[in-house]
Amino acid sequence: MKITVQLFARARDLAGAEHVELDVPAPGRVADLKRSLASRFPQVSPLVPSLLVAVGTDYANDQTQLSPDVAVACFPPVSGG
Amino acid sequence: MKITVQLFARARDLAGAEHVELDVPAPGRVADLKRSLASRFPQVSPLVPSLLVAVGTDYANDQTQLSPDVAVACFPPVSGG
Amino acid sequence: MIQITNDTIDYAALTERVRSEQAGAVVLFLGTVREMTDGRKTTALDYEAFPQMAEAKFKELLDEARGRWPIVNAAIVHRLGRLELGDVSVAVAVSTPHRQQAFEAGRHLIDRLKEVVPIWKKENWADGTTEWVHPGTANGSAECGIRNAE
Amino acid sequence: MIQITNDTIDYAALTERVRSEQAGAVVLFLGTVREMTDGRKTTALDYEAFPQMAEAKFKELLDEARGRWPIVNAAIVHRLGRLELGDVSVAVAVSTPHRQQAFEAGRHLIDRLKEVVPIWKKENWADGTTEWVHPGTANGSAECGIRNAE
Repeated sequence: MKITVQLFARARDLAGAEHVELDVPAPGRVADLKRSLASRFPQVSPLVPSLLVAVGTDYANDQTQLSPDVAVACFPPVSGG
Repeated sequence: MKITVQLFARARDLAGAEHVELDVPAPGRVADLKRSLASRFPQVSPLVPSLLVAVGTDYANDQTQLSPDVAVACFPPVSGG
Repeated sequence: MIQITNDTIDYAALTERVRSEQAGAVVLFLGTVREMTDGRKTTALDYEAFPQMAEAKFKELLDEARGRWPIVNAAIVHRLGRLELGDVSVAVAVSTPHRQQAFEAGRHLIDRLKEVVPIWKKENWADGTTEWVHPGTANGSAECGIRNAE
Repeated sequence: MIQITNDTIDYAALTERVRSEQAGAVVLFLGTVREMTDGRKTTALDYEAFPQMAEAKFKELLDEARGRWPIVNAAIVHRLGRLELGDVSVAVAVSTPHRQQAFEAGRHLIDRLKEVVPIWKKENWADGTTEWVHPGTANGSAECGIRNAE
């Protein structure tokens, strides 16, 4: 299935795009999405171990199930404040 | 010796005066001053165990030596803030 | 900066004074006049000070804090006189490189202020009675130590 | 009150909003852009957010804090965009009956904000280089977790 992912901060800069469409084998989980991101954008792969993934506005973990209709965002550790 | 003492807050209200002149046997200490205050103003005596005494702008203790030329102040526990 | 005043405390001006490009954090503490305490209603507080000694103690507290934390700027202002509900009685502002330092220094300053600075408040209860707050004394206001303008 | 804004943070207005006759204490925390960090000089920070999620997380943090402390009022404002030295990047204000609660709640809110709210800053170093701050990542900005606007 195709998942559109919004990227932020250095993840976006390294990928060179704010939105990327990734192919994830259905039924896909967040772990699959990370693998797909790293293989599609090798320059992002050093960030992947620390990458945070949100489904909607909640943090997801590697086991979180994905579906094509959810909003997914990927970003490195936060540094607000 | 005569010591002029400035009183604050409830100590002043109970004594009915902001400045009181106390007789303290020379060489007098703060403990002597407290006794003199309690005997001159019995209505203040319940406060005496918790009374704070300052010589100049520093806290004194019962053993602090007094002389007629120092500024002495007596007051109950503070409650600013 | 240290000030004892009868006027409204301009805590925004105070905060602007302590802000600095050398600091990443500012903590401002305000003590304000609270209406209810243990079910009793206050209408106003009267604050008085031994001003010379209070200023000297404020200076000592700031020196003490500067010895413990890397304070960039710090300021204390305390108001005296009649304060109505919600009024600001005291403002403590401190700036430091990092936030933990600012929280710790700010809290230390207000905690110590309440222990050693010769300032007193008098309750004006809604029932018409008045009462000096003298923590630890025997006549019923012992529990006042954590009351009112905090 | 929660706000994410590109404008200067009016922290005095924020503080007025949280002040209350039910509170004896107000704690305001400001994060400000610090010039020097470990001997390196910053000229500006760029902040960006995932706004919808950031607002949701701010709400969660306030709810969490209200569950732990008797908060009368609380507010968080975070600024985005280009911030110059000394600018306020974040303001957290909280009012509570007693001061210990306000210090603890304020500190908790800013600590948690820095852990979970999707906002990021990018260093604009004086040497002309730029660098996203992503605590714990491998490429040299791992140590940035306690840097800059604290």
